[in-house]
Amino acid sequence: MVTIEFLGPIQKEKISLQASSLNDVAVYLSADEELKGWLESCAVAVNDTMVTDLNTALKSGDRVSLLPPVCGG
Amino acid sequence: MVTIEFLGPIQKEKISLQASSLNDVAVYLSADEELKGWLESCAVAVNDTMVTDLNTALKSGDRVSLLPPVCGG
Amino acid sequence: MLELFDGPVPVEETLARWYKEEATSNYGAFIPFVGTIRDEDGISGLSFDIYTPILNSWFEAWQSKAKESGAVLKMAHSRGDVPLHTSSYIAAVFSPKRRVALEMIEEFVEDFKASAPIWKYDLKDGKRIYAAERSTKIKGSGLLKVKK
Amino acid sequence: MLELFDGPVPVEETLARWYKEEATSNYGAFIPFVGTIRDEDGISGLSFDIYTPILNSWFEAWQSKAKESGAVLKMAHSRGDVPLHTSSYIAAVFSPKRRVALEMIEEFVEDFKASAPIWKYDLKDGKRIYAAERSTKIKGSGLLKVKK
Repeated sequence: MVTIEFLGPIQKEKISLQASSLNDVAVYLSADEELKGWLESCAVAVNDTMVTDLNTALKSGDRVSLLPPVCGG
Repeated sequence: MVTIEFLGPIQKEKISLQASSLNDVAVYLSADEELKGWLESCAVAVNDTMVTDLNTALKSGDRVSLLPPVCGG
Repeated sequence: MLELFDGPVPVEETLARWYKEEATSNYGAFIPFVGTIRDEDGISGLSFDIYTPILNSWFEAWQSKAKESGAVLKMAHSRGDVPLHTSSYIAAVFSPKRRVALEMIEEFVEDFKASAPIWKYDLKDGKRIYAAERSTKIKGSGLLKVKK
Repeated sequence: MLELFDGPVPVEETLARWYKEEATSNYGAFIPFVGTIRDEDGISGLSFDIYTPILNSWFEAWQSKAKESGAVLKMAHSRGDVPLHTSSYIAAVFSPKRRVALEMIEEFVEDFKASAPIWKYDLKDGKRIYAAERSTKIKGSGLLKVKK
């Protein structure tokens, strides 16, 4: 199982699911109406490291984070 | 009479002389061995306003200042 | 050094402390950037969420980059609510020479705005409203959007 | 505001005072540049001569330029001797937005170095030696050199 967590303004509890790559996560989340809009604006981290490849492999215990548009300062 | 004053590192007392333009000042100062080197590195102000024209007219009481290379901060 | 404060950053104290910390490190230039909450659009303040693990690694990457130029960076940021006319942010660079410091503070602050995992909210009419229009997508955003 | 100090600039106090002065002026960005005397080339400190009338008019011209961008500038500088690891200079910009402040602090500091009527001396072996090699000719220099 991997955990998906939603950071900042995304008002959504974390999710656990079976996934062997980020692509599986993308397919799963795209069915979620609540996340419409967020998927195209969010960056992604796996275990707190930013990733940019949808083929990134996942193993049990991995943590995937969605980071919406930022504005510090 | 106009007054010529030497700022910063130029170790020289002020001078008074008759001059109707900056050009007169240039001719006068170029005869001064002590000022060799300074004339080509100095900028010039008349009555505390920077000037860049050698034809600048001078009248009695005017104050000409020589400003050597600067390094603030 | 990255410092987080619940509420406003104590600017005078933080600047003084940082200046003292590096007083004998032989840095010729010190440039802090201080960000203060402006009174605009009828807000009573701003509020911030921070995701610390990624903020720390973002900051550490910058600190390594600074070190290559002989410089050092410091940063302080607020969490939670920050009222009007108080400050939410200080970023600072110390470096031996001024050119490195002038260039680095600009790059650091701009990358901070584009990449640091911090989310801003307007405090308005008792509500906390995500500042979506002023926010920037992090590089690589949209990865999980399934192409149709 | 242009402030001159005999000896080192009191950095912590000056930054705190400036920050307080503009606390409710609704500037979103405050960037001071602090210059500190580095231990190098065996000097025991630096020393400065300032020609105040022209420094004031140089500063006033910059202040007017800043005002056009909705910004305000402050500057503090030392006169006379300044020991190692103390500071001789603070230049600061306050502006509503960060881009103006980041660009202006850089231009202001660079023009200061090239144009402000301040002369620097190394304090070394009990002597006060004009820092000729590190100095910059003001624009228009050489006017009085008679062409042969």
